[in-house]
Amino acid sequence: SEVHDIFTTLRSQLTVDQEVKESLQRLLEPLEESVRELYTSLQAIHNPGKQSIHSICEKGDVMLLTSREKLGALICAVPIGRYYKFNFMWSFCMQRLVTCISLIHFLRNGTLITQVQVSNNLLIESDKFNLTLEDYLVGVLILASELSRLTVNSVIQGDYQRPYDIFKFVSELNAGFKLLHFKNDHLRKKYDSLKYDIRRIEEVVYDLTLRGLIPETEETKIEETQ
Amino acid sequence: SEVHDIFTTLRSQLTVDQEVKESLQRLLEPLEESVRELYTSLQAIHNPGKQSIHSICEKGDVMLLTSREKLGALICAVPIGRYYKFNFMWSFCMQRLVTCISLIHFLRNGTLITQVQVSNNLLIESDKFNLTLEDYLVGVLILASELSRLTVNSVIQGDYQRPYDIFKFVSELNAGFKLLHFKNDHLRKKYDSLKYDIRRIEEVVYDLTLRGLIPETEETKIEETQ
Amino acid sequence: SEVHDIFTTLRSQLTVDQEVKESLQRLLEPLEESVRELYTSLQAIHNPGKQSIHSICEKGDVMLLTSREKLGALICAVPIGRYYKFNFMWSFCMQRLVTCISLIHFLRNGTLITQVQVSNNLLIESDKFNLTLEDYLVGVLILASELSRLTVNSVIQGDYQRPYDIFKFVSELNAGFKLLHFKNDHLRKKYDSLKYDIRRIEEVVYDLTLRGLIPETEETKIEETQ
Amino acid sequence: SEVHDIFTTLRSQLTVDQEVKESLQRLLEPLEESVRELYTSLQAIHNPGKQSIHSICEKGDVMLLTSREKLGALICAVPIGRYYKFNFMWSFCMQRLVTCISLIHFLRNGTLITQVQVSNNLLIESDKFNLTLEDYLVGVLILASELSRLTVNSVIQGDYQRPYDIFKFVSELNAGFKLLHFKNDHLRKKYDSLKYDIRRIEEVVYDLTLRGLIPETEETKIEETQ
Amino acid sequence: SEVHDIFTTLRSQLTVDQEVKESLQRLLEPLEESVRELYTSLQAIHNPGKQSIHSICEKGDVMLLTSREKLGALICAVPIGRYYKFNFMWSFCMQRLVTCISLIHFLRNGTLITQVQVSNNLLIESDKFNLTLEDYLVGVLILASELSRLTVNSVIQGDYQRPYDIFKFVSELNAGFKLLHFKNDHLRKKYDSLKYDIRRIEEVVYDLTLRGLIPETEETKIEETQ
Amino acid sequence: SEVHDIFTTLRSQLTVDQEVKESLQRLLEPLEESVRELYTSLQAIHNPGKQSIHSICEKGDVMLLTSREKLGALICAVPIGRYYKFNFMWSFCMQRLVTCISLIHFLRNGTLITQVQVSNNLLIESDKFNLTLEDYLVGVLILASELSRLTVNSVIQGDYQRPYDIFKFVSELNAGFKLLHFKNDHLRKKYDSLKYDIRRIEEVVYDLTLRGLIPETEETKIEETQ
Amino acid sequence: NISKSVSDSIDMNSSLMESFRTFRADLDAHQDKYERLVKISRDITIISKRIIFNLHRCVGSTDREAIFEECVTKFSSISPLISSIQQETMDLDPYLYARAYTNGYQELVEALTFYHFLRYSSLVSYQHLSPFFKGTLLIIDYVLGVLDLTGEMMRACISSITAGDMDTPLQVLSFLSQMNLHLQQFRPFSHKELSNKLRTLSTSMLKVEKACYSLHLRGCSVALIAFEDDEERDLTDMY
Amino acid sequence: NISKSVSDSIDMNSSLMESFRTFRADLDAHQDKYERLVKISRDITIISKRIIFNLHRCVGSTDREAIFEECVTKFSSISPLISSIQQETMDLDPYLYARAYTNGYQELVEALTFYHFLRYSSLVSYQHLSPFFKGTLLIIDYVLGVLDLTGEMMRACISSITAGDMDTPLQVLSFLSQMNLHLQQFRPFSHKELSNKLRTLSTSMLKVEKACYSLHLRGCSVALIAFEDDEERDLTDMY
Ligand SMILES: [Mn+2]
Ligand SMILES: [Mn+2]
Repeated sequence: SEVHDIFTTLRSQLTVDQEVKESLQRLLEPLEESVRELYTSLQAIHNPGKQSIHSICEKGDVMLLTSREKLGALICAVPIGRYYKFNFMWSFCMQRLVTCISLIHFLRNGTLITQVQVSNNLLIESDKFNLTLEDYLVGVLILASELSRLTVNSVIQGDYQRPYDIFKFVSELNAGFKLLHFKNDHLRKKYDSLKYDIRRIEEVVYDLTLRGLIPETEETKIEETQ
Repeated sequence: SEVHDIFTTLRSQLTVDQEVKESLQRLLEPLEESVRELYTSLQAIHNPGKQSIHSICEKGDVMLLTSREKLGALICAVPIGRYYKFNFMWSFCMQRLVTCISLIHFLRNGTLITQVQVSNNLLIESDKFNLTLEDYLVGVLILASELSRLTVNSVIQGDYQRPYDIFKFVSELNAGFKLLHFKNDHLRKKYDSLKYDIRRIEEVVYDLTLRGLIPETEETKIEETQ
Repeated sequence: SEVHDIFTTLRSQLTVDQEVKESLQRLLEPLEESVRELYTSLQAIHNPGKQSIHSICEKGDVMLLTSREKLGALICAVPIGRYYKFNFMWSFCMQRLVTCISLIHFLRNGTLITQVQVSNNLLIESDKFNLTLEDYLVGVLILASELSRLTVNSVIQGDYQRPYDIFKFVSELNAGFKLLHFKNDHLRKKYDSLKYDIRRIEEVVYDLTLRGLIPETEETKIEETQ
Repeated sequence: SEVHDIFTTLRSQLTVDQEVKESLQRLLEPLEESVRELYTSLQAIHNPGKQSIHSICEKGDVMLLTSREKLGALICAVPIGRYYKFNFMWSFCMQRLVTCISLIHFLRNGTLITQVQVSNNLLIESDKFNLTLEDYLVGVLILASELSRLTVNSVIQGDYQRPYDIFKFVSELNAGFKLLHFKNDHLRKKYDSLKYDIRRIEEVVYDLTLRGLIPETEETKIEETQ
Repeated sequence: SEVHDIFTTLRSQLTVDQEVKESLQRLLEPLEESVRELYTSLQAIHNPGKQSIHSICEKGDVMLLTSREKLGALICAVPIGRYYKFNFMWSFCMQRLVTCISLIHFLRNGTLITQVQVSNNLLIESDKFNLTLEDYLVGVLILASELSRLTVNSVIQGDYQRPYDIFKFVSELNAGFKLLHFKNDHLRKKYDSLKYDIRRIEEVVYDLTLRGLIPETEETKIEETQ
Repeated sequence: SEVHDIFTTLRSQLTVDQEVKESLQRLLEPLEESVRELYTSLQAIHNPGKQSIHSICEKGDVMLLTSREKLGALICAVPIGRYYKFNFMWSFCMQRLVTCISLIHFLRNGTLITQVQVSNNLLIESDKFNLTLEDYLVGVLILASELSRLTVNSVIQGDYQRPYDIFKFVSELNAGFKLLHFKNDHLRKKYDSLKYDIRRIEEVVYDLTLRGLIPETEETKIEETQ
Repeated sequence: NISKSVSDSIDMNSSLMESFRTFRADLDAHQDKYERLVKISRDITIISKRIIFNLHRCVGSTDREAIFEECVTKFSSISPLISSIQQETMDLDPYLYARAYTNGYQELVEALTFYHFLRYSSLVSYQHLSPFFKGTLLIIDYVLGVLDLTGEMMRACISSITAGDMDTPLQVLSFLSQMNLHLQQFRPFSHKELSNKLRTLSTSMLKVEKACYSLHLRGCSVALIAFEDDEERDLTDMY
Repeated sequence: NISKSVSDSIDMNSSLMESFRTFRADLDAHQDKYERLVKISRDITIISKRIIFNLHRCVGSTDREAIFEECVTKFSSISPLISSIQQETMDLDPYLYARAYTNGYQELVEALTFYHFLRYSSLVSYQHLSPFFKGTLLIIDYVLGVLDLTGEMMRACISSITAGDMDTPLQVLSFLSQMNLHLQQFRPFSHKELSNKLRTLSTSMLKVEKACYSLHLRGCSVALIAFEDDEERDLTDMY
């Protein structure tokens, strides 16, 4: 019947859609695996033992090679013009990548890596695949959370300079985020956590200041931040 | 500072995004209003009073003019290549439109309107805006629900032919849907309701058959359906 | 460290477990597909058109060949002694199979197929894989539901004998289920639906009796049931 | 009738199943009672008053005798080959036992007890009954939670060494868990709590370090952990 | 300590409560079993086969002996003055008993058994245990539901008198219930369903009247039933 | 028809309400924007850099001009006598305004601004619009929270006087709040957090006292602040 | 001890403490008034519910007037309660305490409109009800009460068929379908209670349709009887 | 019309109708009593809540006795309410209406035990409270009230630190940990409200532990000062 014909056509359409989704899923899994390993290896900064922060970053660079490759395979498979139909699938993964890359960047340079730099680092061609603004921002907020924890662990390891550096950096981040105006959404909720992170960092800096554990050249440095 | 510059750039990006979304929202509201009115006016089929089904459909045609116009304005505002970023916003609206258009079509022709015909009816240019397969299917499932209710109301109005027509049509729809294979998602849940709709229609046809309220040429017609 | 060694061991254990589960999942999918097709094709009894019930059953037999084969592959992969660790995965599938097989059996013989007969039909070797009692019973309850719907559709198709046969059969089923005593669980909930199914069948038989639409030899037949 | 006979057979089968389950339930209750008492008595570590940790552990040993005996009775009653049909019943109980046994072990030796050691401690013969990997891991995660609370309470009691020991131990645990890769399930959710536990422990160690409340030989000890 | 004493006392009191509850639960189970059997055996009225309604009632009487005995044991165990602490446990059971006893009574006498008569029948001593008004009323509403089904089955069995008797009886019941004011509770919900039961009965009576299947001495008989 | 007239009237009335609400919403958004900017600019007290507290307050005054103007527009649009129908919409906004105004007031005068003073500051005409007591109190509680954070940051900036002033001020606030009886609502929850805020402040003061970092003329200064 | 000395130095008679004492008085007065209104509302609810049950006795009854008179008496017993609410809320923003007595008012609207529907076969408007409430009735409470009314209409429809009343069902169907069409257009107003009750209205609507359907089919059995042609009789007197 | 004739033939004075009239009276009386009890319970709740807020003023106050006396007066104002409950439920199974006033009673137990704890530093037992309730207090309401008390103890603990009271926190810690150990053993009793409150107790416990932890560390800062050795001073007078 006529109805039968209509549905036969629809069936083939539906099958194509589902196959695209499944193939993307299959390509996503190794990417997730590699990002998880990268993230885990960077966690060593909180309890570095005999490793230096420097060597942890270098190890991260090596692991990024794999992630970049797996991401490349995924990007190839995304159908043109339908990026936003599927991007919820790898959103979590992209956020984590932003966190890892911006963490390494901060530990080396003490600055914030830009959205474009992250895209370049990941070799993302922007016409069919892109790092969304939301994922970049969420990734940066998770970075702030990691750094908040790092202040505590730095003090445990006897490093009194890093908390001040982080204080300066996250204060700037906080000021930056205040320029943005989020509607009530996922991002806003994440952003609320920044307030707690910054208070925690302030408390650590307070403890150090009160005890005079200010690194020698600190006076000048604080001056500059402001 | 450097961070400040990065965020100033991000702010303008974010603002653009939010403005697009808000302008779409503003264009969506009159569309929703017109679709709600269209839908409500078609509801009169269940209790037509002195109106004929024919005149209800004609009234529907007139109201569709407005919906088509409002939809046109919305389509113009959707940024190219980002259709899937926003389509969740008007998904509900498109489903309702499919239901209304396919209901009018069925009442006039007794057949199922195709996805392409609905698109044409709505003057949708497929390169930047399209009627998704999911929305088309959900709209058709809601049509089946409306028709199921209509069998009962037809009998109240003394029309014994329409239930048989609906029985034939929804049986074919049911067979059609069985050709598709849904993963566990929103569509599958909607599809489950079709089972109840069809049982309800069967009961009405049963009641009519039992009481010999078969329309004259029915014997032949049922024959043909199968 | 010591803890590290412990977790390395645990990791390999966990990996093995997850691989077993994934391989079972991969084998389950084609089984589910084939059972869905079998079930859909049997649905034709409600609206057979020019097909005879006889030919629908024969078509079912053919499709069962595939299901049996897919199930065989799954059975091979279940690790010995851990059947109950995974059986929740294919429970739904087994119930559907019971419904299909017992439906074909009823349509041909008018009797209930036993749990053992279903197992044999499916070539299940009982030492490592079995058809659980719960799945058999749930499958039979779904059969009653299908038959309840079939009474209505039989009358539509002008067959007044089948409703009486089903009435007799489901009454016996109901008496049988009353011998069992379910604790408050999934099965009990399904069993509650039997009450509605039987009432529906009674209503149809009432309608036929009231109108004297009793098949000729019915008097005797009803006598026998009791 | 034939159907009657089938159900009579099923009834006896069902009755056997239910009796097994009920007898297991009856044997489980005293086990649960004894585990609850054991767990409560170990809770005294958080506010030991005049008791020493040593004596709390010894009291735990005595109470374990009862648990072991009750568990033995349960194990005897589990039907061979159907362990996984029932193990959801005592899963919670086994997790608690793992927590208690591993807590005593840690307080005495400062190390992690292995899954095999716990099984041996509980006299579990692995052919028909076993401590599942999931239960062992959940039990260990609850241990981490208890230890996290213990760091705070140790400080209240003026014991500044224990927090460092716990810090070292839970850091290793955390590294261990990172070797595992959980799918989205119950375990993953529990595992998320470990992040909070470890942050809490870090904060305590931070407070102590900052105030110079480092136990004498601590410098060396921290060195070794890493 | 004082706190210790207070809580030890409390715990022993609550434990006593718990034990009372458990012992009541143990006594309740055989009662439930016997009531279920009684109820199931009375279900035979819907499909009596060669049994007479008379003999079904007599069989019911015999089964009631067991229920009465089991209830007696339960009553003995209920602590004086705390009936309402536990009565939610046997509420369902009492409702079913009311249904069974009032069904037998109606089948024999065509009248409604009173709350006091049910209590006497069950040998309930009102000082420590009683049949609550709610349970009596719910039981009677379930009776109406059973009778509604019985009208349909009476016609199937060729008994055209019983539907009239039931209609007369349930109409009077309905008039009684209309006098009551309910809260939005379980009772109200059950009462709402009475409307549907009576409508079904009335439809059957209407069908019979329409077909002239009124028993000859109808006017007189209705008179007699009252 | 009558029903038609009734509902047409109702609908137009409700539509008017809806339109009022929407127009209020439109006027609220710029107010919220300006309050957010005001609040953000005052946040600079925590990390003032080269700005003086004095200049931050002055900047706040300027920004308040905008808020006052936006609020004025909103007030004009609120229908007389229906303030409490809509006030949930700007409740959050009013609380923030109270916090900002009372913060500036405290920083300048060291005292609590009264509810009437805030109303005057905001040019609220009390007949159709008012600052509710709840919003005033919540705003003041958020002030306490800000001040708690400010004590920590004051120390970081080497200002040891402010913590004492804040402690004195919040202690008095706390004594005031202790006089009130709350329901279990939002206000109560906020009030509970006051305990933690004041404890943190007290800890800072304690830390300073312990280290002899009491500003010389402390006794006198506290006197003066009041 | 600095904490001690600070807390001791607090002047319990400062203007700050004075204003907090005023706050306490205000908060307490507000809470007390709210409690009093809740109690009145509960009283109104219980009387209204009983009136509704009484009104259902009208269906199929020969003595409707007596029941109506009884209801009128009960309605007048509610009047003083409304006066109390009016006095408590006089000169206040009507929305300030509306939440305290919305339940009672909705139930009362339901009772009043149900009474009116059964007695005069029409829907009483907000304007007509308002005086009974001495001007304290909010439109939203009227709408919510009318939505509850549809549930009672549905119940009355089902009962009336049994009671041999063939007009009420179709009257209810016509009323409900009009109300449904109008009320469903209220949907865009985001109001949780309203949305819930609109969903219930849809269900009631379907129940009434089903009832009218079988009522219609029963009439059509005439055709069937003719078709069966073994039981021909004059059925005109059956109606 | 058979329906009509059957419904007309119903004897409204039959014994069946008579017994339903009795049922109506019984159901109405039950409902009315329940409503009266709910109202009394709400009154008790509001007074008790206010007493609890007053009691928190004791923390760090120099005039505890005055506050206690005020509370005693308020408690005696509750006494007549309890008498009303006692009269309403006299000679009845105490569990029949318990649900109507459980909220009020729990709040009152919370207020009474909190008063007792602050004044006499001890927990008042069920046996000691019972007379105040004229024998109408159920054990479960006592337990639930005491569980609420732990929340107030936690609040008092946090405040007392700020107020420079160094003893109360440790006293609360000791009380709470004893109560926690005992109460957590109640878990197996399946009682939803009880389980919820036990979960809250765990949270309160952790908060008190955290508070005592920082109180302890502040004492230990002495060590830090020594360690820093540039600020050696006699700190004994700081306590
Ligand atoms: Mn109602
Ligand atoms: Mn409380």
